[in-house]
Amino acid sequence: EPSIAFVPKLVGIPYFSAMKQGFEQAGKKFGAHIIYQGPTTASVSGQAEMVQSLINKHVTSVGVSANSPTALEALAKQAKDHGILFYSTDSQVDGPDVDLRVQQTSNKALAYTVIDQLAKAIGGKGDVAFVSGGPTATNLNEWIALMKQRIAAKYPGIKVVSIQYAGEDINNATQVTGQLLSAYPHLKGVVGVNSTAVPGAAQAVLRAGLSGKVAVTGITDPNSIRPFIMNGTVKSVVLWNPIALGYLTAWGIMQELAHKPFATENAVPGIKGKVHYDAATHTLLLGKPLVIDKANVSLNF
Amino acid sequence: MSAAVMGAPKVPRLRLPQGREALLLITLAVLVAGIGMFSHGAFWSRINLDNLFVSSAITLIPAIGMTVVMLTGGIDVSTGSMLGLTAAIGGSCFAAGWSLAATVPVFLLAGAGLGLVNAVLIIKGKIPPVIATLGTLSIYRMIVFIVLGSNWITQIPPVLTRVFVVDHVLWLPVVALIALGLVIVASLFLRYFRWGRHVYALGNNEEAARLAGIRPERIKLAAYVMLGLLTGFAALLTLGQSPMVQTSTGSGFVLQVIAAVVLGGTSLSGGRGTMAGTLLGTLVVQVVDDGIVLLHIQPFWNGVALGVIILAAIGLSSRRDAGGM
Amino acid sequence: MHASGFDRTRPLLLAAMAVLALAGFAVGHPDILSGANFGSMAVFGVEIGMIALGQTLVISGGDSGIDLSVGAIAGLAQVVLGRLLHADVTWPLAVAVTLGVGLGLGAINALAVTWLRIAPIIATLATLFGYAGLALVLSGGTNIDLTQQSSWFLALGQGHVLGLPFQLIALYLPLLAMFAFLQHGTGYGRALYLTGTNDRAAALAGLRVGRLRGAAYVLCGLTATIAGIVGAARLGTARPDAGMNDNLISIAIVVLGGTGIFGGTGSVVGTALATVVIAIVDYGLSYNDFNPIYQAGVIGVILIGVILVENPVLAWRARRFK
Amino acid sequence: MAPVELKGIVKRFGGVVALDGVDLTLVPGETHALLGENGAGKSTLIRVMTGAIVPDEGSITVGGTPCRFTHPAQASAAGIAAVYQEPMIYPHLSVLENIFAGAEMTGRFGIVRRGAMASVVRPLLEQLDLPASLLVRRMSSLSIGFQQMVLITKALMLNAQVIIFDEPTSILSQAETDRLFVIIERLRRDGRAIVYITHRLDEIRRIASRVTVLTDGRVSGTALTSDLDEAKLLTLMAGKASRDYGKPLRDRAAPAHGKPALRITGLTRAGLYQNVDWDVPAGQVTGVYGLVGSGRSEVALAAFGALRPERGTIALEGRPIAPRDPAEAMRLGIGYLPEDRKLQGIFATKPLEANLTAGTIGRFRARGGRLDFAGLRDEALRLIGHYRIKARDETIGIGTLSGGNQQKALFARWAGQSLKVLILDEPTRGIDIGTKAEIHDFIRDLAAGGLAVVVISSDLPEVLAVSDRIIVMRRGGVIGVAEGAAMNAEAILASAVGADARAA
Ligand SMILES: Nc1ncnc2c1ncn2[C@@H]1O[C@H](COP(=O)(O)OP(=O)(O)OP(=O)(O)O)[C@@H](O)[C@H]1O
Ligand SMILES: Nc1ncnc2c1ncn2[C@@H]1O[C@H](COP(=O)(O)OP(=O)(O)OP(=O)(O)O)[C@@H](O)[C@H]1O
Ligand SMILES: [Mg+2]
Ligand SMILES: [Mg+2]
Repeated sequence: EPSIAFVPKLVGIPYFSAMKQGFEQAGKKFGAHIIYQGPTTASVSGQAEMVQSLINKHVTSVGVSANSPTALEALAKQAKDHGILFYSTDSQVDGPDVDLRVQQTSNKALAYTVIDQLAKAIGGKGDVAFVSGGPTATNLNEWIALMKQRIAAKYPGIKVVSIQYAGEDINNATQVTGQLLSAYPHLKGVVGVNSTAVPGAAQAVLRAGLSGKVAVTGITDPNSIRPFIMNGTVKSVVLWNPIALGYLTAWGIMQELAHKPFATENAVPGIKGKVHYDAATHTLLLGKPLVIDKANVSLNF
Repeated sequence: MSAAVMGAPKVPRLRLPQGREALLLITLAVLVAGIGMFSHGAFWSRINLDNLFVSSAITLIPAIGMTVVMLTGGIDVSTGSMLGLTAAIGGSCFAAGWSLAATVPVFLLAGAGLGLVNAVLIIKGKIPPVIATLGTLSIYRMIVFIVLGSNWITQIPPVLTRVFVVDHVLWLPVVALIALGLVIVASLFLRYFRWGRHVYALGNNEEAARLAGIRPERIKLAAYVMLGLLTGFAALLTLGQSPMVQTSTGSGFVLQVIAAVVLGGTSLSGGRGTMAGTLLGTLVVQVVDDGIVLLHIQPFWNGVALGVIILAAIGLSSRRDAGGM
Repeated sequence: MHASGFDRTRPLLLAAMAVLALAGFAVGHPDILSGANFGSMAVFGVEIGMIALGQTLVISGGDSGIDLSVGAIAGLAQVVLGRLLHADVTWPLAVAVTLGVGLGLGAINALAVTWLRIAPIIATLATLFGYAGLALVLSGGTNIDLTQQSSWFLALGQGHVLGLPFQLIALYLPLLAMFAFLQHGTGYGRALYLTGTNDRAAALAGLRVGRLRGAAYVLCGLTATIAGIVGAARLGTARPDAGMNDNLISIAIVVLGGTGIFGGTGSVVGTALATVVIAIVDYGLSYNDFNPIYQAGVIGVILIGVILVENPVLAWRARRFK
Repeated sequence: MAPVELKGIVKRFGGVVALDGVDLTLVPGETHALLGENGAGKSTLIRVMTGAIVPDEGSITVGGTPCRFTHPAQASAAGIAAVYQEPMIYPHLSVLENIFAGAEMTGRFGIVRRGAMASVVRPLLEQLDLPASLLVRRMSSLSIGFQQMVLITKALMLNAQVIIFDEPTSILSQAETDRLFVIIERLRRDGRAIVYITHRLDEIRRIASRVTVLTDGRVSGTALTSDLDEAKLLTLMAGKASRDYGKPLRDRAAPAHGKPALRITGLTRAGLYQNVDWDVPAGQVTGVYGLVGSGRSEVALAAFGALRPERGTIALEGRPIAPRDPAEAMRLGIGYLPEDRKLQGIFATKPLEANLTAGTIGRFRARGGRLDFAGLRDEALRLIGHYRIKARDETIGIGTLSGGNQQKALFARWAGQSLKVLILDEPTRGIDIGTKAEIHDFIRDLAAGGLAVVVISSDLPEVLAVSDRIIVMRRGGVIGVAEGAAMNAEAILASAVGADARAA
């Protein structure tokens, strides 16, 4: 039985636990042993240490949701030299030594969807602010860039007045959003770029009694945002299905291990629709972003 | 080396008001005036003041306990993990559907219990406070992970937010009023009550205090347990501020608390410091943090500004004042 | 006790603990005793180990000495290095300039503590904010890719000498030797210990208390910078938040190594052994598939356990030999 | 009040037997002097009586009932109070709080009654001739002499039946000592039992009715003071040949005025000292006498670069200097032995060797920047031998030595260096009588070797014994300089205290 090791950005957060669930479902179905190990904070070094120990243990396959796109390139090469399959999923590793990448949805689609939701909520114009996680998180920064791009291209009435960083901490997000609300009295909307920023921002808006006056949206999971969707502070947020992402990753690895080449469009047992594969970058693409609102907020992840 | 080291009275070099409190008060006034002016009134908005008071209160409440602990010559660096763990324990009760009335004591007892663990390790185990609490810092955090698994708790009753944070009494959010009340009580206690004076005596010279019939163990025990209790209370308030328990809840918190206390003039070696100083220290840190967003400074400069302000504000006074050691 | 503060009890205890831990892990996974695994433990222990060397000096200098800015210095050093390399500065020059910057950052801490007389915990908390902020400003908040740099440079963190990691053989061990010599073999070391024990007495005995302590902060800045450079080379990436977790861990290692926080005691030898214990436990736990959340917890247990074991040992020794 | 009896008290510290079966009886209405060489076990005995340490063997009975003190509170409850040899102070608290720490007067709800405490202590201060304004001062802002007075006040405050003084006057000058004696005498007549430790033999005859001598942890004799003369005492104590203590050691009728080594003119620092002129010639011993708080230490600290003066000049061998720190002063050739042994002198947890060589580390450099450990050890052994420091070996922690031996070590640290000017602040504080004479010889030898020596002392006989000239200070100013025939006790004391104070 092959062993598939997954090193998330950090453990102890629901998002990666959901991915782990997907991995385990696929593991059971396709016959693989899943190892889930990760640092307790989103630390590059911690991640590298775990990948290294897994390589030394000669697992069949090891992969990450990377805290930095370049920092694990050397380890990817080392894995390859040891005949271990190296993959990245959710947040990618650069370089030629990554055997498989699995992407939840295209970054562009995700960022554009968020901005479209925002525009809908604020009527297409007004001042908005972004609250992000750590300032160095690669994928968050990329999403922010793409969101700005969408605003510039499609919503000239929207102005981004500030970008703040609150780390992976809901309390900080609440505090920073509170400060934004007083610093920019004409603020129309707040976009939370990571899973703690959205509920944090929503709480600040609710507390300031601005529910309905300042729109909150962003990228987060249904469990975290459910109370705020239920009480109407937040209309919709955007995500993908992390369980499916984990599942797809494990499936992809099993295909690689069995030396079965991917087609451009793949049927994956257990996933609805076709999964796209880009041969140039070795990337499997899960699908379109998922808009979560009152209708489907009961999803559990 | 300064005059005081040699056993002579201090002679100020600059004609500035004496004492850390006065200096902090001036710093605070300058900051508030500056930010108030350049933020086009945003500083004085209801939302901002509420925000400021709520976050100050949540730091201040454990800082009261930390001040007492540091006055005894100890320190507790596990406060952040303790806050996380009490939030996880109390949050689990909420998640299990317990009522508010049943859960509030859980927060307080859990906090006091964890403080007691620290106290026992330090007093009975004779482990130096930093080491003991560095140890429990990681152990408590581990237990947070075990309690939460990897699910964040979101079933926090909204009434917490309403009661502590949204509702106002006398222009102040309730939590700010509570914090202020606690500071006053603690301050009176330290200044006028026998036990309070024993805290200072102990921190000044433990051996002498022991010889004078003061029982250092009891005072230390009380101090750590009280810090735990207040941290438990702060955990409850944190959930009022933002209704979610994460595995990382409270990380980074302890530095903020210690910074406020030390900034307020409490000596790390014990025996010197006041509650008023702690109150002002807390406010200075929070106002600086607030001002950076209000003045539309690019957030990357946030840390730089905070660092420079602390160095400037404290350096100005410490240069003549810290020599007393 | 040695005149320069060396006490054998803690190092012996730590050495025993390292062997025990290793033996324990080997029961679960005998192949943990392979060269590759030792190499990996070394690679991950070395950077924090270097920082802990500098931290040992700072703490042993007394007056509640502590350097909370070490992690921020490591991060800022990486960013400075990254920017220089991207500006096509040759790597040896870039490394040299970065080391210079690191010394400067340490010197700022030294001035804040000894000249401005700010309590070290506050002074270095302030510089922690400041340095971390500067690292973000300089990097624009992003990681800097160094994977395409000279392989000679990358070898600083990825190379091998005699089959062992370059940074262990060529950097850490020489640094450890230097610091051990500095601390236990030179006048500086002894003067710093005396200062840590009683700074008034030291000043009145003609020791330059401020300079002695200041030098410790400068050296600490230097070790943090070297650790930052090695880290950047190891991962081929310069990250402004590289040292985020290093502050508390380095302090934990130092106190575990037997350095008292009131100054005047302890040894970098103890610190080095504590680093070994932590590296083994950290790596061994994940190698044995323990949930990573136990890693930190176990270190906490060790921290407390060592002293609980040591206290009776010391009491017994005092009874026997005094 | 019932008598206190100690029987067969044994206390060991590891290998050292500090007390080896001591019997002692304290009777109400008697002042009992405890004598003995440095390290004889006096302080240890005191700490046994106050419950600060628990003896290994032996019993204590108070009025016939056996007591086992395991905590100081118990001894305190049994009516035993002490002024310890090493001052036990709370540096950041006020004098009032220092006096009442642990025994605060409280009203309802445990509220501390500062006013009541102040009014209780004020009469006591008056008796000791201390200003009431002292009560609000921070303890750490007082000189060690004042601190000692505060601690004495504290012991009196407790109203104990047994009051123990462990070398209370080692840093007090004549006038303070006199006032203390008046009070002790009154307490004795009041029916208290007093234990008094000192190395000043003249004091014994003034106040003690009974003397017990300790030698190496054993009672070597007990007698009524009236039955003893000085020679007998000395023999009892150590078997040392008695010396003419208190008289000039050699004929110094007309000291040749050496060329001035240190000259201080018009030195002023508001509140501490004003317009101070010191003229310290090479090859001589210049004594500085004054009451506690007369500003002697502060002037010395200024010359040593540790405390910046506001005005005035300091000149070394004719060249003006302004040392910024002690290190610079030492490079220029000025040394200073501080008065506060515990806070300013010793590195308590460090070995004797490191303590002895702390000021000269720089001289012991071997190849490659390495410390010359063998050299350090040899130097330490030389100093230990030369200055007869009683210690197991040079590696022992200095903190475990007796007070007197710590002081000798500090003296040795400075005497062993080559300097131009050496200022000794209370150099024989706590040193036993036999050794004191030795130290005086050492001081004379240093001067004979060409060094300019300043001896600041509150011990008038000492100043008279070692000095070629004496500078008298009062309230931060120089009152006069006595030389030759003018160097007599009465005249110096009169000017130190001030004629008006004498008259009162
Ligand atoms: N805590 C301790 N640890 C080890 N040895 C000790 C300790 N306290 C005292 N001693 C030893 O006990 C002996 C008696 O010391 P003690 O302080 O009682 O002497 P003393 O008679 O008061 O001398 P002095 O006149 O110098 O004050 C000395 O040899 C001293 O070194
Ligand atoms: N009347 C007084 N009341 C209170 N404090 C006083 C008084 N006179 C002097 N002092 C304090 O005493 C200290 C001066 O003592 P200093 O050390 O200079 O005296 P000294 O002559 O060396 O005596 P000592 O033997 O105490 O060292 C200063 O701190 C001064 O403020
Ligand atoms: Mg003694
Ligand atoms: Mg003096």
